[in-house]
Amino acid sequence: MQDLLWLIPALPLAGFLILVLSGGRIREPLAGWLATAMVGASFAVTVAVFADLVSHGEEERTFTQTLFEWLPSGSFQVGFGFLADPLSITMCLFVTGVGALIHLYAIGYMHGDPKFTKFFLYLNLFVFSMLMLVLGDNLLITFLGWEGVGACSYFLIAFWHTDISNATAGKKAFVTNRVGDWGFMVGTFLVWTTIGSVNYLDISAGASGVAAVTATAIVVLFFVAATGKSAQIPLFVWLPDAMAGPTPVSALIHAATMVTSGVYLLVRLNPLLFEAGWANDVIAWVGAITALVAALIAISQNDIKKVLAFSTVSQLGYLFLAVGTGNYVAAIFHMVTHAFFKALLFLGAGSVIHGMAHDQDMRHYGNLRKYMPITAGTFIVGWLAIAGVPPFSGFWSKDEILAGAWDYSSGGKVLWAIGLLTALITAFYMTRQVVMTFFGEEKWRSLTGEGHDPAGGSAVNAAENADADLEHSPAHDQHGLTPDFEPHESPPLMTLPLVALAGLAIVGGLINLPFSDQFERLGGWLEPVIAHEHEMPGGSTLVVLAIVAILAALTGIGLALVVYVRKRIPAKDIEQEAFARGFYIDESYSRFVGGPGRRLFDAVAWFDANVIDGAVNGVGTVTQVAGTQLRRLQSGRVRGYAMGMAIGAVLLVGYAVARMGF
Amino acid sequence: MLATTFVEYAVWAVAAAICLLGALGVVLFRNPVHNALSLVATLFGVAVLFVAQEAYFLAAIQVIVYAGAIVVLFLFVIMLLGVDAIESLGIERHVWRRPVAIVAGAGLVALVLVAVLVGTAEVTGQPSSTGSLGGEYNDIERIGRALFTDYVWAFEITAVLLTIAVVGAVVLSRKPTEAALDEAEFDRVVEESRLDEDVPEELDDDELDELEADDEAVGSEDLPTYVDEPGVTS
Amino acid sequence: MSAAIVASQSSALIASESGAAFNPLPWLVLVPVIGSVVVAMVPANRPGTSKQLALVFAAISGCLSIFLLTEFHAHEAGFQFVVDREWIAQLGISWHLGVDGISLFMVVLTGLLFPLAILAVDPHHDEKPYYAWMLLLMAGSMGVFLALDLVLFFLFFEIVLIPMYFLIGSWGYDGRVYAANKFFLYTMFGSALMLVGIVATAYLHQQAAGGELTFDLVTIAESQSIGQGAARWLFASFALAFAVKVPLFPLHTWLPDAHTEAPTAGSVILAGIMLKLGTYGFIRFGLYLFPEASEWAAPVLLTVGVIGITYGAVCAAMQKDLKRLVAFSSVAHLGFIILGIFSFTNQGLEGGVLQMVNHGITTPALFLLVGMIYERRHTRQISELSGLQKVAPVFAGVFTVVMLASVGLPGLNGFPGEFLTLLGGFKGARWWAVVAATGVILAAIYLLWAYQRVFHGEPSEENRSFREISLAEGLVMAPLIALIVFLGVFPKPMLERIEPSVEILLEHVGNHSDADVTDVAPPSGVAAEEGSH
Amino acid sequence: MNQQAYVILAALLFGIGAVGLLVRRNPLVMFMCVELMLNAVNLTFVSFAKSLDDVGGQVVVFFVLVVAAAEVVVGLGIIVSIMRRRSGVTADDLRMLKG
Amino acid sequence: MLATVAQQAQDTQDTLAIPSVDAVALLPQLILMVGGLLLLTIVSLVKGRMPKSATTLYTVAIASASLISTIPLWHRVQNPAEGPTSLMAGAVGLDGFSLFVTWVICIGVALAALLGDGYLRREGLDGPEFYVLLLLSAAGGVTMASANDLIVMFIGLEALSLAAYVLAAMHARRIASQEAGMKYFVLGAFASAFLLYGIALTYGATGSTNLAKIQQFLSDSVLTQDGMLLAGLALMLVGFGFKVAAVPFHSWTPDVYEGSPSPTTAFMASVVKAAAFAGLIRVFVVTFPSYAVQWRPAVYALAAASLVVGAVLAVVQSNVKRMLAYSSINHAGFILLGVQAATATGTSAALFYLLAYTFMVVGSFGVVSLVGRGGGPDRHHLSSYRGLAKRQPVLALAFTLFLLASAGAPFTAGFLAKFGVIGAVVERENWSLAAIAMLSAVISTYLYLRIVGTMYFSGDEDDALERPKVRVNPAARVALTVAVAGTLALGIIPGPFADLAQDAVAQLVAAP
Repeated sequence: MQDLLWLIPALPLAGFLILVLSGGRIREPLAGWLATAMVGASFAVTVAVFADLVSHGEEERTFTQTLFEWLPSGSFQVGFGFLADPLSITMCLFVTGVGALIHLYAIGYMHGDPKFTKFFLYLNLFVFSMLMLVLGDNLLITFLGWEGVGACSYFLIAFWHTDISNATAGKKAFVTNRVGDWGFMVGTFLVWTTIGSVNYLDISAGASGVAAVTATAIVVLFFVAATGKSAQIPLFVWLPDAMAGPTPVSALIHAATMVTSGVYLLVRLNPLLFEAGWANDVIAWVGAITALVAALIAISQNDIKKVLAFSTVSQLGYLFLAVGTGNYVAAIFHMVTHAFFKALLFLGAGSVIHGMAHDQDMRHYGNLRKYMPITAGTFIVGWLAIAGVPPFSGFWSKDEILAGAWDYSSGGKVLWAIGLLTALITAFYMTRQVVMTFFGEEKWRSLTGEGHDPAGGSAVNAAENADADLEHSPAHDQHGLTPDFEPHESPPLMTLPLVALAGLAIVGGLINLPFSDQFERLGGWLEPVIAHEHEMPGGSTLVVLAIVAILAALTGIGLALVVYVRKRIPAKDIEQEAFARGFYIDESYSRFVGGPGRRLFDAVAWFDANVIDGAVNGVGTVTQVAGTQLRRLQSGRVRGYAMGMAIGAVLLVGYAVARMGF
Repeated sequence: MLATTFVEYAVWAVAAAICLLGALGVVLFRNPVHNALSLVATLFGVAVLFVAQEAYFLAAIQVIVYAGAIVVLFLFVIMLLGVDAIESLGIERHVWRRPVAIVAGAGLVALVLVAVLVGTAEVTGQPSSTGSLGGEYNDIERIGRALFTDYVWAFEITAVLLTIAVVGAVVLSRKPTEAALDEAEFDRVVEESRLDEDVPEELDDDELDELEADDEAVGSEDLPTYVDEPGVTS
Repeated sequence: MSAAIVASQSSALIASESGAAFNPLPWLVLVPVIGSVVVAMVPANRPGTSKQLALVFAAISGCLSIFLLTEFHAHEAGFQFVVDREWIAQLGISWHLGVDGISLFMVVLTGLLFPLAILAVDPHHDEKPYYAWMLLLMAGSMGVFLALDLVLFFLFFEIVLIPMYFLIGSWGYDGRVYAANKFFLYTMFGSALMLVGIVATAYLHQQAAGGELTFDLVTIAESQSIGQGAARWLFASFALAFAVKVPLFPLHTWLPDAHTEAPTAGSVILAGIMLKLGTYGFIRFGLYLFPEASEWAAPVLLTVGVIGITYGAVCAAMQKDLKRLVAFSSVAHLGFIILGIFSFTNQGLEGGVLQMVNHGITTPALFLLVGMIYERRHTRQISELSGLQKVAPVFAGVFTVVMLASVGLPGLNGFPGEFLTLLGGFKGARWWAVVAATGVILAAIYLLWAYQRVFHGEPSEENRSFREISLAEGLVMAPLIALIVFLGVFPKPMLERIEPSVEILLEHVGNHSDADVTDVAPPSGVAAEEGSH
Repeated sequence: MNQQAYVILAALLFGIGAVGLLVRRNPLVMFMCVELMLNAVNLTFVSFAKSLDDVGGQVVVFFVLVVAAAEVVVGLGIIVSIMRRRSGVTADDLRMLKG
Repeated sequence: MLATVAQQAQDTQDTLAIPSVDAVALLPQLILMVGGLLLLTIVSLVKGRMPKSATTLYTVAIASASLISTIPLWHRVQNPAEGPTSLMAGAVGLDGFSLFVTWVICIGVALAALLGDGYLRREGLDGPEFYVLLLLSAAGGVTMASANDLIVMFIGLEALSLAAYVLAAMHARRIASQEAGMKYFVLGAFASAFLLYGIALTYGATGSTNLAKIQQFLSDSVLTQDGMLLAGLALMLVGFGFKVAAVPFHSWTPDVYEGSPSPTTAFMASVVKAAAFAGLIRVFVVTFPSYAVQWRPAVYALAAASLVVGAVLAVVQSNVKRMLAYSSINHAGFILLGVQAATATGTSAALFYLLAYTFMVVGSFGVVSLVGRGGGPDRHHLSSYRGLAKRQPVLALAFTLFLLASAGAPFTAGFLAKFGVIGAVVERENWSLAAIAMLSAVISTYLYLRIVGTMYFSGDEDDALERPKVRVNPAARVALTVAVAGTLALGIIPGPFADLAQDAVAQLVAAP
C-alpha cells in the first residue's frame, strides 16, 4: 500500500484539474460531489497507508517515494518526493478526514453560489497543497505546499472579491505569509549549506552535528515562517481578517489545517530544535503570549467568526508553547483535537450564519437552540472541548501542554501560569459566545431598521463582512435580519459533518490518554519521529495540575455565566475597548504601512523619477546647454572664425615651442 | 667687407622699413585705394629684399606680377564696385577684438621667432647638393632648369590651377539674370548688421555683450516653419 | 583561419562538431533576415499578407530552434553546432557561432516568443514595416545568443537596437519618441565603451599571447593572458554595457519608459529577450572572459543587483500605470539573476540561466495580458480599471496564474530560478541573498496590490463591458501557461542541459580566480543519500 | 649679413597680415592682408634658399606667385559677385549662415 | 604636350636631366585633368546643342575611367617585384595609399556629378562649368594625395580648393551660396598662408620640400634644434586642420556646407575631405614618423576637440544640412583618430573610414539636396522631413541607412569604419581618446535619431502627408543606389575593402 502514497495528494489534484479543464461545464452540485469524493478517496488511501505503516515494525514506519527529480543543480538535489512516517500520516489523516467533512458541508453551504464550481476547485487545490506540505520529504516540497496553501488561502479569502475589503483581506494574508516565507527560504538555505541536504531524513540524521548557533539561527528562521503561517505574534494580524472567506474555508484552512502547518514544520525539524538552545524559549514564550493576547482579544469580539478566529490564534499559541517546551507529542495531539473541535465550531458558526441570513453579529442572535437544535448541540460539544472540560478531547490535549510546560527550564512555571490563565479566559469567551448565540432573548426581534450597531470596534468590520456575505451569497434571503425573521436549521448535508465532528471532538482525547504508556498511543506512534522524548512531570504533580486546569476552565465558564446570564457584572466592564481592537496591534501596523511605509515607498518612487531619471535627462540637458553656448561662437562673422583659427594656430605653435629642444 | 655689410644692412633697413610701413598702411588706411597702394610699397620692399638675396628673377616677377597685375586687379575691382568708401575703423563691435587680434598676431610672431631663431644656425636643413645658387648658370637659368627637372610636375599642375581660376572667374562674374531667391533675407541680415555697427564706441563691454547676447538669443532659436515670410524669420 | 586553428586547439570547452549533418545555427539568423527582406519587398495588397509571411518565417526559425533543442546533446559541456568561418580575416573577426547549455534555452525562447508575439499582436497601422522590423529583431536576438566572436556579438548586440527603436517609435504609445530615443541612446551609451573594451581585449590578448589578432571568444577566454589590472578595466567596460541592458540600478531608467511606450510585442521582446542580453553577456563575456575581474567586481554587482531587487519592487508598487509596474518588476527579477551569476555557485548560475528563461516567459505573458487590457479599455492606468474579475473571470484566472508565477510561487516557473539563485547566492554571497530574499515579500506586495485594484472590487461603469478573453488570445496564452506550469513542476530537462556548461564555466572561473566554486555537499550529505533510499 | 634678419622681417609681415585680416571688415582689404602673409612667406623662402644655397626655395616662390595670382582671380571673382548685389557690404554683414 | 616640352628642353640643354614621364602611372590624374579640359572645350564649341544629361554622363565616365585606370597600377604597386615608385623627379608618389584615395575621390566625383544633374536643372543652373570644376578639382585632389613634394601638395591643394570655392559660390541665385563661397575663400586663403609658412619653415629646417628627401635627411641626421621644424609642423597642421575641418579650424564648415549647393556640399564632404586627409597623412604619418612623439599630442587635441564639439554642436541644430555639417566635424575627429595613431593600422583605418564616409555623406547630402527645396531659408529645416517615411518610404529608408551608418550602426559601413579607428587608437593604448570618441558617437547618435525620428515618428498629426512628393530624378536615384550599396557592402562584406585599405598602406613611397 505504500506505493500508493502519491495518490494521496494526486487525488485532490485530479479533482482540481478536472474542474479546471472542464471549463465550468461541471456545475453544482456535481462539482461539489466530485471534489468531496476526491478528498474522501484521498482519505481512504491515507487510511490504507496508515494501516500499512501500522503493520510494520516501529523502526520501519518511514517510507519515501520519489516521483522525479525536481530541482537537481549540482550538489543541490531535490526530488519531487514524499515521506510517509507516523507524523506525516497523522497529519494526512486529519487533513483528508476533516477536509472531506468540510467539503461535504460546503456542498450545502455554498448552495446557489454562482461560483460554486470555482469554490470546490480552490478547495481541492488547497487540499492538494496541504498534502504536499505534509507529505513532502524535503523542505522544498513542503515549501511548495506551504506556498500553495497560501495562494489558495488568498483565493478563498478573496472569494467574494467584488467586495474590496475581502480582496484586501486576501492580499493581507498572502503578504503577511510572505514575510514568513522569507524566513522559510533563508532557513532552507542555511539548512542546505550546513547539512548539505534539505531532505528531512538527512536533516534528522545530520542535526546532531550542527553547531548550536547555526541550529538556533535555523530554528529562529523557520519560526519566523511559522509565525506567518500559523498566525503568531507578530504576524497574526491576517487571520482575523481572513474570516472574510466563506465559512467552510475558515473551518478548513484557518482553523483545522493550514494554520497548523507552522507547528508541523517545527515538529518536523525537532532534531534541530533540540540543538537550538534559546530558540526554543523564543518559541515557547511567543506561543504563550500569543495565546493569552488572542484570548483576551476574543473576549470583546462580537462577530461570531472573529471570536473563533482569535480563539484559533490563541490555541495555536498553545501549540507553539508545546513545541517550545519540547512537548511535540502534545503539540500534535492538541493540533488534532483542535482540528476536530475548531472545525466543528466554525462549521457550527457557519450553520448559524447560514440560518441567520448571513448576519455574523452575535448581538443579533439569541435563543437559537430553539431553531437549530443540531447546530446548537454540536456547537456546545465544541464549546466544552475547547474550554477544557473533561472528558472532552480538548481537556486532554490542553492539559498535556500545560503539564509539559510546568517543568520547562526557562520560566516553565510562568509559562504554565499564562497557559492556565488563557485556559480560563478561553472558557470565558467561549461560554460568552454560546450564551449569546444559543441562549437568552431573540435579539434580532428588537432590531430597528437602522441595521447594525456600529459600536464595538471590530464589529464594524464584522458588519461589513456580513454585508459582503449577504450581498454575494444569493442563496438566502437578501434582506438581512428583520424582526420577523425566522431562523432555520441547516440542511442535513451541513449538519451531518457537524455531528461527525462533534463525535470526534468528544472522543478525540482517546488517542493519547495520559494514564500510562499504553494509553499514550499517539506518543508511542510518533516516537520514531521525535528525536528526544519530552519528560513529563511526575504522576502526582500531573494530577494536581490537571485538577487546577479543570478548575480554571470551570471558573471561566462560571464567570461568563455570571456576566452574560445573570448579568451581575456589566459586560462592558469586561469587554475592554483595547481587547476589541486587538490591542491596537493591527491598527498600528496599518498606520505604519499607510504612513511611514507608504511615504518611504513614495519617496523611493519620487527619487527614481526625479533624481535617477533626472540625472539621465540632466545629461541631455547639459549637452543641449553646452551646445547652445558653443553655438554663440558660430556667430556667422567670418572674422570671428579667423580669430578662432588664429588662436588655434597660436596654441599649436606654442605647443611646438614647448616641445622643442634648445 | 665692412662696407658690403653696411650696404647690406642699409638696404635691409630701408627695404624693411618700406615693407613694414606698407604693411601697416594696408592694415591701417581706411580707404581701400590707399590700402592697395600701400600693398604696392610692401611688394616693392620685398622685391628689393629679393634682390639683396640674389633672387633677381624673382624680384622682377614680384614687381611685374604682383605690383603690375595683382594690385592692379585689386584697384580695378575697387573701382568697379565703387567700394572705395571709407571704412569707419573707429567702430568695432567687440572692444576686445583688436587687442586680442594684436596679442594673437604678436604671440604668433613671437612664438615662430622663438622657434626659428633659438640656437645659432640660420637653418637646420643641409645645404643643397644639386641646386646650388652659385655655379655655372645664371639666376634665370637656374630657376628654369629647376622648373623643368625637379619641379616639372608642379609646373604642369599649375596649368590646372590657372584653368580653374579662369573658369571660376567666368562662372562667378556672370551677371545674374534674375533676383536672388534670398535677396530679402540678405537685405535684412545686412540691415541688422548695419544697426549693430551704429553702436557707439563708448559702450562698455557689458552692454555690448548684452547686445550680442540678445542677438544670439534670437539667432539660436529654431527657424520657424513658415516659408514665405522671410521678413519675419529670426 | 588561424583563429579557427587556435580555437580548435583550445580546451575542453569546444565539444566535437555535432554529428547532425544539418547545422541550424546560421539559418536561425538568416531565415528571419530573409523573411524581413521578403516582407519588405512583397507588396501588401491584402491586409494580413505581411503578417502571414512574417509568421511563416518566424515559425521556421522557431522550429529550427526546437530542432536545435532536440538535437542538442544534453550532457555535453562545450559549444555544439559550431560554425566558424572567416569574415574579416585581417582583423581576426570570424563568423563563429555555437550554442551551449547556457545559450540553448535563450535561443529556444527567442524562437518561441517571436512567433507568439507576431501572432498575438497586430499593429494598428503600417503592418508591412512592422513585421519586417520584427523579423530583423528576431535575427539580431538569435545572433547575440549564438555569437562566439566578440565583434560578432557586439554587432548583434547593437543591431537589435535599431528595429526596437522603430518598433517603439512608430507603433508605441504617447511618449514613444522620447522613450525610443532614450532607449537607443542609453543602451548605446552603455555599449559604446564596450566596443573599446572589445578591441582592447583582442589587442591585449594578441600582445600577451602572441599570434595574430583575433576576436574569438573561446581563444581569448581560454588563454587568459591579459594582465589582471587591464582585465579589470576591460571587464568594467563590458559590465557597463551589460548593466545598462539588464538593467541594473541606477542605470535602469530607460526601461520603464521603453517598456511602457513600446507596443505590446515590443514589450514582450524587450522583457523576454533583450533584457537577457545583459545577463547573458555577464555570463558569457564577464565570467568566461574575465573570471578574475568578475570575482573582483562581484561585491559591487551583487550590491546593485540586490538594490535592484528591492528598489525595483518598491518602485513597481508605486506605479500608476500597469505596464510600468510590470516593467519595474523586471528590474527586480533581473536582480535575482545577477545575484545568482555573481554568487559563483553552481546553483546560482543555473538558477540564473533558468530565471532568464522563466522571466522570459512570465513577463512577456504579463505584457500580453496588459496589452489585451489596453486593447479593450484604451488605458493602462490602474485607477481606471476595476473589478475585471467579475466581468472576465477566465481572463483574470490567466492573469492570476501568470502573476503568481511572477511572484515566484513554487510549482510555477518563477520559482525554480528564483530559488536557485537565492540558494546559490546564499552559499556564495550570504548576506546579499538574505536581503535579496525580502524581494519575495515585495513582489507579492506590488503584484497583488495591483491585481486587487484592477481585478477585484465591483467593476465601474466603463469596465462593465470588458470583453472576456477570446479564443485567439487564449491560443496565444495557452502555450505560455503550459510552459509556466511545466517548467515549474519539471525544470529538470532544462537544468540537466544547463548544468554541464555551468560546471565547466565555474571550473574555469575557479582556475583563474580566487573564487571558491567548489560544489561539494557537506559530509552529512553523503549520509543523506544513503538515507533516502 | 645675418639671414635671420630677413626671417624676422618676414615673420613681422606675416603677423601684420594676420592681424589685418582679423581687424578689417572690407573683404578686399582682408584679402590684401592675405597677400601680405604670402609675401612674408615668399621672403622666408628666399631667405632660406640663400642660407641653404638651394634654388628650390626660389622656385617655390615662383609657384607661390602663380598660386597667389590664381587665388586673386577667384577671390576677387567671389567678392565681385557678392558686392555688386549691395555695394559696401562688409565681411561682418555676411551672416545669413550662422549658428 | 609634356613630352614635347621635354624634347625641346633636351635639344637645347644636354645637361638638363628631364625626368622620364611614366604617363601610365599618371593616368588617373591625367584622365581627370584632360577630361575636365576636354569638357570645357566641347561645351564651348557645341554650346546649346548638348543633351542636358550628357555632361553628367561624361563626368561619371571620366571618373570611372580614372578609377579603372588605377587597377593596373594597383597590381603594379602590390607586385612585390615592382612596388611603390616615385615619379616625376620624386614629386609624385605612386603607391597603394595614393591609389586608394584616388578611388575615394573618383567615387565622390561621380556621385556628386549624379546629384548635380537634377539639382542644377531644378535650380536653373544648367552650366557645364560645374562638371569642369568637379573634374579639375578632383584632379587637384588626386595630385595632393599622390604628392611626394610639399610644393606639389600645396599646388594640388590650391587647385582643389580654388575649384571648391567656386563650386560653393556658384549658385548665382542664392546669396547664401556666395556668402558661403566668400567665407570659404577668405578663411581658406588665410589657412593656406599658414600652411605655406609651415612649408617654408619645414623647408628651412630640412633643406628640401621633397618628402622623400626630408625623410632621408631626418633619418641621416638628428636635429638638435628642432624648433623650426616643429613650428613648421604646427603651422602645416593649421592648414590641414582647416581643410579637414578639425576644431578649432572648423568654423567655416557649417556655414559653407549649409550655404553651398547640396551636390557641392557632398563633394566637399567627400572629395575635399579625403584629399585633405591624404595630404595630412602623407605629411605627418608618412614623412614625420620620427617626430610622432611631438605631433601626436597636437593631433590628439584636434581629434578630441573635433569629436566633442562636432557632436555637441550638431545636437542643437534644427537645420538638417547644418546638422550634417557638424556631424562631418565629428567624423573628421574620428578619422583624426586614425591619423593620431601614426601607425599603419591607423592609416588603413582612416582610409577605410574615408571610403565608408564617402558613401554615407554623399548619400546623406543627396537626400538633403532632394528634399530641401523652395526659396526660404528654412528649406532644410527638420520640419521638411516630417512624415517623409509615409510619403516616400524608400527615400526615407535610404536616408535612415546613411544616418545610422554615420552613427556606426552594425552591418553598415559606419560600424567598421569606427571600429577600425578605435582599434588603431586602442593599439596605441590611448584609452582616453577611445572613450571620448565613443561617447561623442553616442551624442551624435542623438542627432541622427532626431532626423530619423522626424521622418518616421511625426507627421501623422499635421499636413505632412499632403506635402508634395519629392521627385527623385534618375541620376540621383542612381547615386543614392550606389551610396546605399556601398554603405551596405562595406558593412556586410567589409573583408575585401579592409584588405584593400590594409594593402594600401603596406608600403609607401616615402616610407624608409
